[in-house]
Amino acid sequence: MLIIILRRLLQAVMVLLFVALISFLIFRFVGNPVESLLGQEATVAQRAALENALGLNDPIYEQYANFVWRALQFDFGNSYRGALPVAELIALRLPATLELAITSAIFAVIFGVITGIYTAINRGSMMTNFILSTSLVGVSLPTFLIGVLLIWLFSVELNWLPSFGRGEVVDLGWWTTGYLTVSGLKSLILPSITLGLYQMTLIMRLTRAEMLEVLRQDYIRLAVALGQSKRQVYFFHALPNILIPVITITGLQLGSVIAFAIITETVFQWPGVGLLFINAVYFVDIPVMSAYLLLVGFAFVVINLVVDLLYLLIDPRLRDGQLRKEV
Amino acid sequence: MSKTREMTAPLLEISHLSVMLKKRRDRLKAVDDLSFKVYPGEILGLVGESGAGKSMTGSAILGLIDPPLYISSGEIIFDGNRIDQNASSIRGSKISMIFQDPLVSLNPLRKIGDQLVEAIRTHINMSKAEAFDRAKTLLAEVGIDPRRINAYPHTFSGGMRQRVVIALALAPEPSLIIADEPTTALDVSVQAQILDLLKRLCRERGTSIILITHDMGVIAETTDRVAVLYAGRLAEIGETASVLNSPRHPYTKGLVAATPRIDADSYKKKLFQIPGAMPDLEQIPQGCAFHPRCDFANAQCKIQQPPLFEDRSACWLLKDGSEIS
Amino acid sequence: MRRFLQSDFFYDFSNTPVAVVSFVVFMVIILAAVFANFIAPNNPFDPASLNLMNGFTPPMQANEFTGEVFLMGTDDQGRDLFSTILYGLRISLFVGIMAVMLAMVMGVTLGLIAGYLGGWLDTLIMRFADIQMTFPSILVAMLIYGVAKGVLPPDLRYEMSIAVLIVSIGLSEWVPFARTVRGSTLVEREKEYITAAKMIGLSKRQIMLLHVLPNVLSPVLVIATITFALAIIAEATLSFLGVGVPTTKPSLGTLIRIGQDFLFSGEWWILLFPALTLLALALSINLFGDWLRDTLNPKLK
Amino acid sequence: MSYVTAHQLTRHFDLSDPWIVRQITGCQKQILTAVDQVSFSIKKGETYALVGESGSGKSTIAQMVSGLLRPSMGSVHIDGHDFHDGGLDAMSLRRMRQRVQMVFQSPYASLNPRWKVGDIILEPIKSFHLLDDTQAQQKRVAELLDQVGLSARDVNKYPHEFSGGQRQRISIARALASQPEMIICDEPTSALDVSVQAQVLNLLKELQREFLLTYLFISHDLAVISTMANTIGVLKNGQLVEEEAASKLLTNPKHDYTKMLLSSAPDIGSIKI
Repeated sequence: MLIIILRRLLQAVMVLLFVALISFLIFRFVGNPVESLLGQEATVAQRAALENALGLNDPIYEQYANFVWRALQFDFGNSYRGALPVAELIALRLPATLELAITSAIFAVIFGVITGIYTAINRGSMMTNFILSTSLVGVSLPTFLIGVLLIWLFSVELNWLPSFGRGEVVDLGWWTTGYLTVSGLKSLILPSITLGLYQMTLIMRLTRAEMLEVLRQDYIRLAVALGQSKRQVYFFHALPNILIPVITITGLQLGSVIAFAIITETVFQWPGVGLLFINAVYFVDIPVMSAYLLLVGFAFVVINLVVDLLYLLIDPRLRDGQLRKEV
Repeated sequence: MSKTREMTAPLLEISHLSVMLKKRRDRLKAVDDLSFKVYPGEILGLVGESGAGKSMTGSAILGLIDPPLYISSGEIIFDGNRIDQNASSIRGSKISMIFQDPLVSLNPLRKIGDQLVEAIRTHINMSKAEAFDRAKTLLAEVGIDPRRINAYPHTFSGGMRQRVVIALALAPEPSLIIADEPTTALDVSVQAQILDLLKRLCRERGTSIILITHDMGVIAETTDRVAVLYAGRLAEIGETASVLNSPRHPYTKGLVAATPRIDADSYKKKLFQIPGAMPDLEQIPQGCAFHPRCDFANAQCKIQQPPLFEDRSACWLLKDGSEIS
Repeated sequence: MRRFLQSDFFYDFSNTPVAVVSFVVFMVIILAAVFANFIAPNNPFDPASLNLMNGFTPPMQANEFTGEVFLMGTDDQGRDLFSTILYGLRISLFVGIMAVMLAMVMGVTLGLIAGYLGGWLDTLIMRFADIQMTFPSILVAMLIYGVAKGVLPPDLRYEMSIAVLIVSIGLSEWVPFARTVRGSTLVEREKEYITAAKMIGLSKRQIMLLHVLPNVLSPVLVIATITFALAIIAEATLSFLGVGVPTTKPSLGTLIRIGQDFLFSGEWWILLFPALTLLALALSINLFGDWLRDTLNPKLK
Repeated sequence: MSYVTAHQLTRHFDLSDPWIVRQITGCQKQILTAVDQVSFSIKKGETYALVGESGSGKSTIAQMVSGLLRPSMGSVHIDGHDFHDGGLDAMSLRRMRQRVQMVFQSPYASLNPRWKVGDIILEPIKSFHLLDDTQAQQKRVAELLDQVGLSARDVNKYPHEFSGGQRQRISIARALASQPEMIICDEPTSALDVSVQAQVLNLLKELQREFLLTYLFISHDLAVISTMANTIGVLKNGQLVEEEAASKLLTNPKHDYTKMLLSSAPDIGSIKI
């Protein structure tokens, strides 16, 4: 068991280093740090001096090590625009994105898992067919379009909910939250649904597929042959077995919700890191792009690690380190 | 022995059972007008080649037939009650089942004790603690150390897992167990142990067993009576020794002769072989399904499906009480 | 052909109304895009044919200045929406098809290599895929797009924008192909016909191309269909975010972006018609892909 | 002089964790010895059978004899040559490949489902450059199909159009196409039904007589082996525990394990009247 945890940790570090490498390569070779700091009119001598000062003439692996070291201290350099430290920019906007992501992830997981199990158990019923075809419409509509349509309906036509921004937020010093005010909560509803809908359909389809797969297994057939009730079959036998894939996809979706927030934040003018990133892409603001990449990578690695550890709790075969050989 | 058996009432009686398969444009007969009885305390073998309909018959008894398969006609009577319409009341409690592959017959995420307790309490009203004790007794009975009751399935070998599956099948105290190829996935040495266990349970508990297999050797060594299926139809049924030693149906005869025997100089001889192969469901010929492969087939065989003669063999050659040679 | 009409595949198809309808809708959209120059009343990419006076004409109503009538109305610059949608479809479909081709060729090749050769090459490819998988494709596409913008000289950025878009989407979607192909390859590799091929001395390359490849392709078809829908949506999304195709040659996404600006002021048609077209396209592909997957994978029945 | 000589054949498999994980956790290397110093020899035109339960190493031996798996220790010589003898040039290696062919267990997995039967059988002929003329190739394929009891008209069909037994025949025809001297039969009938199994076993016997083929026959089924083998080797956990002429081994087994196998094998001949 210890071996497995160690192996996972090792993998996590490797992944982060790899993401850091890409992020570094973008930072170092796509952007031009000197030009961004000095502007176009600088002299050759000024440039050379700054190149030396920034360590741009050092061996590449040393620069990479430096980059990682600075990243570990949350130093991602300055934004090309406005020359603010990137870390500060991100810290300012992270709460907005995280609150949006968490709200929509909870929404997506709860509804996704419930409808997934429901549609697997009640195959062929009217309700199932309705949910399944609606979900296909959901998958076929781009996120931004859902957002626009929701705004049109609930903000413009019905005027129930705000169409942009976070509403009033409470400043807790290191964190700003919209959970504590009515307008903040109201502002969360439309963006969360927009962001969560696509994830919800994915979670639903996966839960359904897994449930159907498990229900085909011999131990389920045996349980049925032994006369066990539907309730016993679903909850005693099937549910634990779909937990692993469902947790995996949920974890992955949680991560991608953060990144998907780019679109939702643009539609709703939500002041989060996604909006920061999209502006960085417009203006080729490389330090922001590379820092954002690292941030998302870090979120994924952490989530994956938690998912892996959850596996160990659920599956006794993994605890004994056996599954690897069987597969 | 056969005389006394005829006197007692059968535990299970299947009459004119047909199972159809709905396949795109067609309706195919997977099991065709099958009738046989199972008496208390006996092991009945269902033998046949793959696709002969033997597993499907087992599933039909338990009411485990799902679309695109469906029972189109016939009756299944268990202990005096018709169960082909509603099997769920007896499913598991009076009749239980053992599947082929023990590696996938147990829920990998549940302790075997929990699975046993769940199976026991489904049919017998008792407290968790009582059920737990009973689970231990069952494990001991199938030859597993009861101290391993809290182990997970993956810590057992294939043969041991099949013992756990048998304990699960025994949990509700059934009077009939349907064992579908219970040893096919196991090594021969383990197979012999499992078959011995099944025989012992049948003898000691008086449980009837329907043993579904493709292996004539297993039939010879385990069963009291045997039913030979061909293309979804009953070819021959009778006491195992009688069927194997003096088969009355040309198919059974061929099957017995084609089965390799452990014999010091059999490598010098050629095996008897039946030409061709069993037809797919789409291509079952008119008349006797076996006639294209049969050396004795006559005009009638090609037109009319033979009934069961002398409660033994479905072959036109037996119509006049004559023997095949 | 007769054999195809009698096959189970065709039987299933013709007996599934959803599959037939979605296929027909998809074909109509494709044909409309291909023959846009014959169907469209005017060419929206030609600035000479535009009349700013026609701007904001509602559908099926005469313009108050020029008296012209447009089936789906016009946008802010007076472009006929129906024509613009047809021409926009062309761009969307072209980008989608090219991106899927790129993703497919790349994914199948890498998946086959990883699965058959195994070893460190497999580890390298699949680790990379794992890492990329953790980033949603739209983010990967944006990153590639951003990088390309940074690398390309400014005067090329505009001309290359469609190529950049194709590469961005293509590179962001190769992983599902690679994973599936690798998975099937691992299964096929252990099958005995591969051993038989080794026994007669075929090279690894021959075995991979002649024996493994034909047997791993059928799931690729399903993924390609679904990816096609994803790619079209990705293109629309990127264009909507303003990083896709230029507004002078609007794709469906660009049109929706333009439409969004006028939605709240009452010009609903500029958004609605492109959005409906996009929905019809993506939905028909997804429905067809769904059916295809169920049919090719009998286990799910 | 024996046609095949296996000398002290041994194969290890490394099941350990990666090096770095072993360093951190302090675990030892885990080596599985699948085959442990197995020696045997087969005379030309005879059948040598290896019997054993799952995990006994019989398939690993088959792979080493076929030249697809390199032995960790020991050697296999076929007609005096060794696949893994570095001195072999490409020509001799090709010639060796051609001599040894294989018939497999699964009638489903052993034929490429996307290839026509004619192409499947033609492939070895092309690969070994046995015939270059298209017409001669067609004739040869037809002849091979006829030899295994199929029709020459079947060349344009796909494997899924055949039954399990017919597919095994196609597999045998493919093996014969190389004009081999030896065929390794790896459980060739264990996926077949009894009546079809008899056909395939008989076919293998006929072909052996006709072409003086040498067989290495792998099976878990003593009854099948007893109808095929001149000599039987009994494998247990990678070791050869007993080896004897078939007639002696089946009537008078020496090793306890052989006795146990014989007594547990289900045998239709065991029925008492």
